[in-house]
Amino acid sequence: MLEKALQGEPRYWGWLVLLLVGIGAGFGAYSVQYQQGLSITGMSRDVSWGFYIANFTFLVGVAASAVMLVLPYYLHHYKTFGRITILGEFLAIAAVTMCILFIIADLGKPQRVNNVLLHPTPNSVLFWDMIVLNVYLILNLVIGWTILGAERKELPPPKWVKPLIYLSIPWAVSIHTVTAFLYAGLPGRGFWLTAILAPRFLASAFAAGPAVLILLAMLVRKLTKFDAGKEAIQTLAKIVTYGIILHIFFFFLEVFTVAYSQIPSHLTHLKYLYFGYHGHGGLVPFMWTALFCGFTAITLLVVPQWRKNEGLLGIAAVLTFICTWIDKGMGMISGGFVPNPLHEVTEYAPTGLEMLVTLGVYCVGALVLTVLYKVAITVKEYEELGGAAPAPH
Amino acid sequence: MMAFNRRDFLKIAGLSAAVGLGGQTAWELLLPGHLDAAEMPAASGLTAKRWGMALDVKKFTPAVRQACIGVCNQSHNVPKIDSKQGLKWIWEAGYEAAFPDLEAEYVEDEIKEMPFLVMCNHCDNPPCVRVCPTKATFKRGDGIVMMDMHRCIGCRFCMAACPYGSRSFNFHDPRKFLPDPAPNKDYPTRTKGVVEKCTFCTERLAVGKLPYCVEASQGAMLFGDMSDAGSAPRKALRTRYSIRRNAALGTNPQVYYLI
Amino acid sequence: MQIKDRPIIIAGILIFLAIFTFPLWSAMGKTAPEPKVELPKDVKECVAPKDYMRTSHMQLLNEWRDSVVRDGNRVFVAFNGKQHNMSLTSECLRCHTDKAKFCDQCHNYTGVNPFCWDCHTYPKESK
Amino acid sequence: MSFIFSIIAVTALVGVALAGVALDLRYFMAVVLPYAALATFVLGVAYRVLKWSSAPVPFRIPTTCGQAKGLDWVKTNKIDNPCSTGAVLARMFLEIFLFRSLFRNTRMEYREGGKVRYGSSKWLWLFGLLFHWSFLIVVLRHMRFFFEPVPGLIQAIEHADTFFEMGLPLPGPNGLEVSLPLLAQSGVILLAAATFLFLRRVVVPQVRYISLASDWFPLLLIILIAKTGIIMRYVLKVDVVAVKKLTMSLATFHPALPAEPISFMFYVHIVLVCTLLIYFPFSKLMHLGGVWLSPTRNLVNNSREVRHVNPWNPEVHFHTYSEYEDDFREQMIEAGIPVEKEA
Amino acid sequence: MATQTPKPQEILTTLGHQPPSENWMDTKPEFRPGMYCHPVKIASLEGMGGKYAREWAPAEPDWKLPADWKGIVKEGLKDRLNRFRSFQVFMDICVRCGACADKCHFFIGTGDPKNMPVLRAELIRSVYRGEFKTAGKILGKLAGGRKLTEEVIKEWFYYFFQCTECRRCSVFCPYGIDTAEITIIAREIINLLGLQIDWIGTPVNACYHIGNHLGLKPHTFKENIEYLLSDVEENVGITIEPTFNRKGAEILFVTPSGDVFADPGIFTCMGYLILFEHLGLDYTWSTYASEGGNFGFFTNNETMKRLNYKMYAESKRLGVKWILGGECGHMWRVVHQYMDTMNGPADHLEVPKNPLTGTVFANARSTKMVHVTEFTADCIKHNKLKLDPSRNDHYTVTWHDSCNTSRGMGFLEEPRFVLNSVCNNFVEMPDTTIREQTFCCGSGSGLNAGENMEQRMRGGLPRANAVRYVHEKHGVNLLGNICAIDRASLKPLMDYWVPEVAVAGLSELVANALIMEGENARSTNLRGEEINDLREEAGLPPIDFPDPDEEGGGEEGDE
Repeated sequence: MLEKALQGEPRYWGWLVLLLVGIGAGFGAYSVQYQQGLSITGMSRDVSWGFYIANFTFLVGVAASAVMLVLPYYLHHYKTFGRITILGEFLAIAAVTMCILFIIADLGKPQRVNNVLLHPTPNSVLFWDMIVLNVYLILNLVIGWTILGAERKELPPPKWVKPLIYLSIPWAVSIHTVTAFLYAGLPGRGFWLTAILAPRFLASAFAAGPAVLILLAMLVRKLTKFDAGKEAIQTLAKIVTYGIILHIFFFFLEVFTVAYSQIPSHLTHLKYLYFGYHGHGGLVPFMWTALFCGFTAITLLVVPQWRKNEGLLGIAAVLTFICTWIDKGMGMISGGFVPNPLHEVTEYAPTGLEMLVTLGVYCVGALVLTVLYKVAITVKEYEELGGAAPAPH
Repeated sequence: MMAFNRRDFLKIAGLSAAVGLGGQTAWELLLPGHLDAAEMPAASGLTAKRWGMALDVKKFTPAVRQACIGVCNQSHNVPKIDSKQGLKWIWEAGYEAAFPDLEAEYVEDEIKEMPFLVMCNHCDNPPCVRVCPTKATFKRGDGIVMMDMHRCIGCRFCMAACPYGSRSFNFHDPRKFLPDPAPNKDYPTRTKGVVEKCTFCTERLAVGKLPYCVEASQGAMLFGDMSDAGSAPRKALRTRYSIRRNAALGTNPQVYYLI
Repeated sequence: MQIKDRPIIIAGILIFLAIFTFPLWSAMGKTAPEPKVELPKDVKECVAPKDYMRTSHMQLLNEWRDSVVRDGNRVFVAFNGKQHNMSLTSECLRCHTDKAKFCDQCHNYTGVNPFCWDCHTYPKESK
Repeated sequence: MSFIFSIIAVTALVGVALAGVALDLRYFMAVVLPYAALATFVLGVAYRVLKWSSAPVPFRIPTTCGQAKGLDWVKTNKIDNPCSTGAVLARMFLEIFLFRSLFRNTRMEYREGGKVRYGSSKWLWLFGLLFHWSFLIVVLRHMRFFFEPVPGLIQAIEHADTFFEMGLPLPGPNGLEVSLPLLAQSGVILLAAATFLFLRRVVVPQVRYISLASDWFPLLLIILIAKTGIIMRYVLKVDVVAVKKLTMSLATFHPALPAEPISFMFYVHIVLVCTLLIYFPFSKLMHLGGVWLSPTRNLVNNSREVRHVNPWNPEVHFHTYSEYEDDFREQMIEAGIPVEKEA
Repeated sequence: MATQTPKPQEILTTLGHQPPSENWMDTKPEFRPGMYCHPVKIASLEGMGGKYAREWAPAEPDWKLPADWKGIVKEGLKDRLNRFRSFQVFMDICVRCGACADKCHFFIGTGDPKNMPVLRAELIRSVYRGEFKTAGKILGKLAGGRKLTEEVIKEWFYYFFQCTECRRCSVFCPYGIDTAEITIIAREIINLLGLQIDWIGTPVNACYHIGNHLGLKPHTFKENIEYLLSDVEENVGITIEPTFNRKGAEILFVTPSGDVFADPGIFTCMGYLILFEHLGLDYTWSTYASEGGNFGFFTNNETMKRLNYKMYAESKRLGVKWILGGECGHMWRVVHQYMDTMNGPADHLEVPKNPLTGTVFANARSTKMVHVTEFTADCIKHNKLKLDPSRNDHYTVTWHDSCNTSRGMGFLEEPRFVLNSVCNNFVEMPDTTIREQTFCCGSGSGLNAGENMEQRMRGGLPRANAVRYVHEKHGVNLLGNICAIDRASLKPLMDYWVPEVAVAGLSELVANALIMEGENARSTNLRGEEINDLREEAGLPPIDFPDPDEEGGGEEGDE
């Protein structure tokens, strides 16, 4: 089926070339990093994880969100999602691919990455994260590809995928839970040391992922003959509504616990993020922007007339994306490291090269997504429309 | 001992006899089997059940502190990088930074003003070891939390886990910041991309010597087996009040500060 | 019968021949210099028999590396009962004093690039 | 039967090599045989291709796998239906280096109710590609044994191929230690891909049915070559310097066995490699040369535009119009069809 | 004979693709009625100067081979190895990867492992090894070699007349090994022994002596066309008077003779006539070169050349400027890949130029022969045709790419462009069954005889299966194509597997949609079927056509 990705209009090829340019730039920046070490990043002794891990964390959420399509469709036989489940699964593949690339980009010694397998260490959450992410990638690849292949042949999918699909549902939850455990189990990092971190991650994931899917579905409808359908998009919108509300709600649970208890090692991080701490407040405007976007999105989404207006829905989806991306992509990691356990403040901002590497990884993800969507949509288009070229008139 | 033993030799000898190989050929094949070698710790090495340290804070003068830091950096080829990407094995920290959980508005002036020498606490329950995905950092039988630089993949999970900021990452190639040749040619430098930290000078203990800093501290640092009630640190701790850094986290640090 | 593409095919065959015999004719007439390994003058025996060291020294060093760092072993009791300090820089280089005249000779000859020296230091090289 | 025969044949080869070591035929195995093998290989391949080239291509018969060049406004598939020499080169490149045709592969499924379905099936393409490319890289890496100093390109390939560190000594078979700090990925991929191709032949009934000894034998031979190579690199170490002294003596035509002993495994390896080289020109492995000469792939599809000449265009009898008119003149006139000669 | 053909369900339930346990060299073909063609008639073989003409029957044990048959075959093989590089290379380089195995329609339809292209080639390759190669001579079966025996010849006859030279396997082969090429040569070799099938031998003889495969003599040929024209007059209201053997015409038109003879080809032929009339083309038919097809292609390349000769010869005699060719598959493979080489250069002709649009067909610069579909496409592109595609609204059309024009030419977009211009409902079959991956009708390369009906229905199974898929999914009821053999063979194939689907040539659909000056109400199509009946069947509302008895026809019916 991959050959479908090799046929396309100039617009399609142009987009691929653009992505390849981005990938090239990212690769170039990474070569510099490979030569110079992570010194080219904005990371430091005190903020030892930065943009790469932040984006990794965000994308794990996007990947996990595929379950929001898989679960209603396969567990509750919600037929409306039948047409777009594959879009969710393929988005997950692209997202996990980016996750893995971000981890590799973040390693000081990528050439030793085999060591994680050669010296398996069950007491390390990172070891489990490696396992859940790779298995999730394989699960989605196998399930998505097999079901699409069966659809293309108009045959029922083979029986063995059923158990894999059921497995993929808790597995999606597991990837984000285990990723939250990377942070939530560390002594001395008060910002992360909270049981609600995993639920928070999941809530923001179920807001961000479906929001991305809504935007992708709208884009696909615009660019191709494949229409996800109004109902499917509206159901996604409802999921986003609940997701973003829960995201904000969980955030306030955290705020209450920290602010009411007034324990400094927990409180100072929030202070730093939202008001600045010891004169450092680089993230303050972003964090308020995120909150503003979150509230605006909620407003747009809870009012049914507004939600049903696809223009406003699109805006709400974008706002949701911005809100959750700032939350995880900027606040979550830096917020945990600043201030450090010694209550010293070292601020973090990504460097240009770091952002270029990040761009490259996003371009790889977009390339994977484009190729997979191209395949899926070509198959769907044929299935629904017969695939004949349009009349020349 | 995994590589060299006689049983393997015999197994291979039998195998090669079976395929009709003799003489020279068998010799070539079986060379590893002929290495009837053994590995062991040096007899002169210092041993303990759990190494630990007590710092008599008031004995430190600025010169002593600098001597301790200096000898450590020099002997371990720790490069001096003046940026937030620098490396620290042992360094000075103020009271509030060293003991943030013991925050008190009013404490003894001398304590409040004094810089403390801080380093890896060689915790009995080290979070850094718990999180390492490759066992590159591990706890030895004698309690020392050790780094295997050959195995570290540079994920920096340990840095996030350490509540003391004791770990440093080689953002740069350290040799760029060291004289050539390195100050101590008998001690390796590191490469860019691995994490490092204080090792309680395992290389010194192995040959019967105390850690460099202890030697340079002119008695201000007491080093010994914490499981031995007669050891120097234990004796001091019995008679003196001591504090530990962030002990509430349950890491059970093995570096005590005598107040 | 005139076959039009024959010259192209013959050219192709010649290219094929040229590529596959390249090692032969590029070295034609020359004799390749063999590595000149400078052996210690006063010491006759290494930590393991010579033939073993020739084939498997990297394995021994790997073993040493893990044994020292992870198990705290420092002493190697060799096949001949002699004890050695398990250290590349302070033991191996004690006899093989010049990396360039010992290690590099064969490593360069066989195109091997071990990364020992990324961290471990060595006395001044003779260039 | 052909399968068992092939297993016996490769096993016998190993036996021969071991016997050679035992009987001290090292000079023969490490000097005479390699020269003979290389000569057989290069001359054999050249001869076979030359022989093919002596047969003409009477007609221009490319398999067209896409839209031909036609009306200006019709989009041409220049590569799958090449309209110029450049396009043919592109097609050949994709075919030879990326296995374009195998990329199209599908798998037929026959389901109840007479449903015939075609699914995507790229495994053969993927593993075929991995097999050939890793084989090429392995061969290029071995060039370090034939040049002194080792050329930068070869070193660069080696460097890239051993990017990943192996990181630890693994306990190997028989308690032998398996270790080398640097893992050469191409060797492992080669073995894995060859094993896949082998298992595919065993497992897929249709492929098993068509397999001959000449299919099993080279595959087993290559698997064994890869295995002996991997064993020498990671398990039973070989004195690489001695090996290079030997290979350089061959390359410089001053053949001599080195003074240092070389493990028997090396002799097994080299006997197997030489067998492969000798076997090559007489076997299906000649697809290496044939793929360049396949007339369905290497011709431009422009026979309506440019006349293709058949050097043996046969002289034949034609039934001419005048003969035809002679046969039917009356009826033609009657039917009002113009004729050349009125009755 | 058709009575012997098993029911579709019988074929479907017994079909399997697992190879037997015994070695393929130990199995023999079973000459079961319905699965092979009759031997050539003595007169037909001798008419072309063929040797060893005799009475024989494939099912009989004794095939009465000539005394030195072994020498003839070996010599024939050797000769062709020297003359065809393709043959030599294809004999040597197959690695038996099996990529081709399930690509052959005969393998899919019969499950017979020797219908896997790789094994079909091995049938001859094994003899090549066993008789010409040292290893094969010594090791025999172990080296994949075997000796030439009568059984081998029978096997060749059975399997090389169970290959339609469709080249589908070649598309998937990593070395482009083309079983069609191997079959062509194998057939040449078995022909040397007088072994030929009648469905090929007799048309060849007729074509050579009379002018076309069907043996239509000049006056009959003309009468046939005139008969079609009377139908056109009735259904379209247009009178057409074409010319025959006219000197000085600008264009010579050549089409397969099937088009003037049998349903549904005749409707395609009407289509040409209407189209040319509408355009006012200065063209002529020829009764001498009255055959576009070339069954010589299915015998040997010398015969192919002898039959093909007439096109250029006649164009020269009549002094035309260029040749226009009708819709046909193998005719176009011969025209495209062989004609110029065999009988060219055609210097007496000019580079074809569409007199209406001025388009110069540069792609036919040397052959000087243009496909009617590219010609039509050019006319449509330049708005020279007034078309009403809604006239074909009762059809949901799918497109069958003919093997020869697809894989031996690359003629894929032109017919689709035309089709999209003349009908509104066009649905593609699955992409693994169209374009370069198209499936054969199962009856190509001279195998569309009557006695081998089971073989044909089995071979056509994959094509029919794809049609059934779009029929069931999208309600397809018409299978379009540009091949005379397709028109002749897809009809029984559809009747057998998907009876709801009719078959039509492209030009028929063009003529149906063509708005002509002076035409009638067009309430019937070229087949004389009432449009409103067809629309009712397709679930469409009827059109209010003016009463045909009243005057003032020729206006278009509006909804």
